[in-house]
Amino acid sequence: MSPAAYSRQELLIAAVTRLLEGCRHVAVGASSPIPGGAALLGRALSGGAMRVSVLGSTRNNFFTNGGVELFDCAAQGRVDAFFLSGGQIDGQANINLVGTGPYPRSDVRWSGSFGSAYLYFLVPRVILFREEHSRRTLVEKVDFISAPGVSALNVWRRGGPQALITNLCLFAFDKAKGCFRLESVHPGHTVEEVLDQTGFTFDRPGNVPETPPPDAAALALMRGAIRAEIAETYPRFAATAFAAGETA
Amino acid sequence: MSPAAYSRQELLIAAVTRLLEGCRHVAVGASSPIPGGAALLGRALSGGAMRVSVLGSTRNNFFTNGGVELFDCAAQGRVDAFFLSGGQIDGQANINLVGTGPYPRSDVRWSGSFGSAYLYFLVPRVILFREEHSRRTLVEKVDFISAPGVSALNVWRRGGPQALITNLCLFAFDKAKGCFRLESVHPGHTVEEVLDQTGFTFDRPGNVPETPPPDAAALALMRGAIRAEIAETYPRFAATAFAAGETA
Amino acid sequence: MNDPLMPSVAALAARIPDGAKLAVPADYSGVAMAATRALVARGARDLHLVCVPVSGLQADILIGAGCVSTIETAGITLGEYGTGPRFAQAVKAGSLRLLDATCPALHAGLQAAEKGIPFMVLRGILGSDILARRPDWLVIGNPFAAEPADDPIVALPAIHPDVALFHAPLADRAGNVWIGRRRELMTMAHAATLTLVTVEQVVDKDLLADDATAAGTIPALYVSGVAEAPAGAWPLNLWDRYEADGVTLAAYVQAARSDAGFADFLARWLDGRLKGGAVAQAAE
Amino acid sequence: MNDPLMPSVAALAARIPDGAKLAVPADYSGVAMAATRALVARGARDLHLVCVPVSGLQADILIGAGCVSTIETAGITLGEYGTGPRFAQAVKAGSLRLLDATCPALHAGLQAAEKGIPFMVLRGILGSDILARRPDWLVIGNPFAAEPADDPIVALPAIHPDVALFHAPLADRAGNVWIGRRRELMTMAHAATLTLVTVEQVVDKDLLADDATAAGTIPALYVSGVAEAPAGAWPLNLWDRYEADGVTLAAYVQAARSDAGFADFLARWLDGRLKGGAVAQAAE
Repeated sequence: MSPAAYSRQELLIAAVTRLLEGCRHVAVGASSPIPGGAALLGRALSGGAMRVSVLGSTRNNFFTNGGVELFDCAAQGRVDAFFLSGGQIDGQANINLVGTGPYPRSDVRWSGSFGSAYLYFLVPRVILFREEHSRRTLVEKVDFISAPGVSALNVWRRGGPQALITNLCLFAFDKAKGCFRLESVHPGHTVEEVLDQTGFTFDRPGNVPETPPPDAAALALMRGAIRAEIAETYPRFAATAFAAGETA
Repeated sequence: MSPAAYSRQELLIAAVTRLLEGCRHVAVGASSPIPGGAALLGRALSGGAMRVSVLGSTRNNFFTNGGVELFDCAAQGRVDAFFLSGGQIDGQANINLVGTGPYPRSDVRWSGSFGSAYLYFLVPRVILFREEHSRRTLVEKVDFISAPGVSALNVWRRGGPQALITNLCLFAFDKAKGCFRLESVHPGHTVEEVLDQTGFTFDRPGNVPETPPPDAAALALMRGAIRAEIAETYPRFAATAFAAGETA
Repeated sequence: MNDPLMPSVAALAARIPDGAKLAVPADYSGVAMAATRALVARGARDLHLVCVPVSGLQADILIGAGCVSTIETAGITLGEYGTGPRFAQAVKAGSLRLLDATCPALHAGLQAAEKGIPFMVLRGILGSDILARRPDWLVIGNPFAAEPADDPIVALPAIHPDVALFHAPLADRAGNVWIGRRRELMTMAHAATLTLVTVEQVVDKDLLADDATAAGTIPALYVSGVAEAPAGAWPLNLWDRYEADGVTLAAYVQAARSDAGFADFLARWLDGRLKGGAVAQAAE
Repeated sequence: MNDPLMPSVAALAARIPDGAKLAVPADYSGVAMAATRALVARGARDLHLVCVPVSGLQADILIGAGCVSTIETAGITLGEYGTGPRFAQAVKAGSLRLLDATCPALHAGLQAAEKGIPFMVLRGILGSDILARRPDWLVIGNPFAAEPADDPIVALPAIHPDVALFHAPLADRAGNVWIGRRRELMTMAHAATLTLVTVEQVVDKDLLADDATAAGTIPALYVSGVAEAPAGAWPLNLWDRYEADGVTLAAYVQAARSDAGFADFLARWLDGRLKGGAVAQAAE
């Protein structure tokens, strides 16, 4: 398979899917087509053993107790993985969904923290997902902590950041050290590029591997069933994200 | 109208109905045909302005949030009156629904406290209803306080006992003094009989009035619409409690 | 849930281990009596029964059969027949650990578990001997009062049942269970580790696909097992689906007044000699 | 409720006083946009908007029109169009009191009001700047921990809205409102003093009479007023009943980037020049 045989989105979906292995229930928030695609792919690869809730979907959302149910469900320990993003993400995995500059009169105001301050503590595997990889998004210290990456030892915390995936690379989060470690760099990009574009310091091995490309089975699923499923919630994404037909 | 023109149950229903005047919402618990009849009569007399929930009824129970809703509804201040009873009731309006003798190995064990320990605090007008009027039921001090009649000043309490009605008489409860006052004695009974059969001390005026009998309008309603409605939940009661046909 | 349709009610009941904290609904709310029979038949022991918020026939039989060591309830009532006779007998004998409660406290404890929080507060209850006898319930100062110490409020710990067991009209083949407006069954399922359900009927349609049925449906995510048990609440009623079997209930109350009478009733119930009316016939 | 069928949406909206604490649902959950138009038209002022748990178009328009002084929310989002432009502008101008929250905290605050308790605790949130900026939220020691001081937990005060306002598909003539699985609308109605609802249609049947519809119905006890407003959520969607009007939403986002553009949009919306697709036509 040539490097051009899959799209950027397909690479990211495949990489995220690997992070979900073994999950019984993955929930995906609003405006998250790539995480949503990854969850649906994970479900397909699991033979249906993995449940997926896609918020904003009717078909893939089985909640019947209103808006509180996702949060209660997570608190019950019934959500194994969730995705968060941030206008800013810093080296301690703090995320900022509120805005830049001094609070409350933010220079740039974003939508708000949504459920992040809660789910970050309750869901065992939280995957940070931010396509734009720049010193603007990956900062040394966020201007506002919507949800903290690490907590004091006496703070009850079941979950937290597991990984951060961007257009350039995949970081794993080391909870004990409280910092990111570069796990792999996506094909076509370099460690130097990552260093150049990242505003926080991070650990890295001497030899950083390349993010594995999606295999043929994953590509076939993505371009078939997954594309059709994801079109329900993200029709525009479904129409453009997949490299049509080139499954092998 | 002769004294025999109405049944004992009709007298009690009419007396309880008078205690419900002005209520927007009256809830009635399980196994309470006379309170249930009184609430339904109150609704009829109010021209429908009074809402009535009869637990155990399908037609007169509009709750849709499960067993917790009655309690939440009361906590929201949406239940104006409720009925409680007791295997024992004492002079401070403490009620005992648990049993006689030492707890936990009660000599006689009753069903249990149900919602009494809660609703007694939350519902403004709680009407104690106990047909048997004897030194066995109306005692100086209950063996187990399922729900206390009075509370310390710093205890949050919106509601509490308003009255106690028995086969012999009607007591009002004086919250400031924390004791009952004899309000009226039912036709055919005497103050001496009440004194003789009551295990607790109570206040009484020099001249104790007679409990007014049901008027013709109330009797007509009871023997018509109310009997039919109450038959849904208490068919046996509906068949025997009303003095058929003698409406004037 | 890999296999929502268990081969039998007995296999479903077998998933309730001895010693389990078992949550069951009130007699009016959908009681899994067929599964209860299986529990008694297998000789379940040491159950901690959590009644949501009261029980009746089910608890009384389980107590009489020696399956229960602890009961947490706001009441045990057989309706117009009064207190459960086996319950009263066990209380008098001191053979049962009693956790007397009040209805909203049981709901609040389950809701706390549903929300994954350690406790929930409730007004009222103060000054009751229920509270005095529950060292596991605390009185705290309301932190939002001007003087917290001067505004005492009861804090109820979360109730985490190992198993919730109930009976409902319908489930679908994915394991979604329709409970209509009996919302406490949903809270139980959210709060419990394992939720086992018997149903009148398993249907082919997807209960979540239609907004109308979805509103009253527990998603399969919370359901660990479903067994088909027609007339599975007999001799109790299933909401307004079928009436309680008054003849059998009256016979029970009469029999359960004595050890011998209860033993005889139990034997006849277990071996199938005891049969109800039309509804119970349908179950055969 | 004496007169559930108000003569007009405007009369319904007139029952929301200036200064009210007004609870509204998320854009996906049934937003009373027709009633919002009436609120703006009458020049409502000083509203304290409680978003359950987020808002979008409705909040942004109310803010832009100067109706809002305080906003309590976990987010203001127009979906793929991002943050509400008028919200962001007001934040920058400092003209809005911000009570930034997180979704489950808003739900918990309403549930506390529903239960009539002063507060509810939640895990998480600790160490967030949301908490740092909410002096009305407290951190207490978990009284059930071995060392309460060593197990901090966030306590959220009850949120008591003066008014809950939303849009639903159906109500009946008694004032019962069908909300299907959008259960947060029921919590809002339980928590609020006044609940005002617009519906697509008022139907003649009793929504509580049938177990199927009853499961998803708010009883009239909690409903203070109902007005019929076909396409009343336009240009937002009503669940899967009708789609959002993407053309109008895109036009809004474009216009609302500037004061003048917003004023022009508002004028056209208020005087009825702005019309949507088929759904909005049906509303005329």
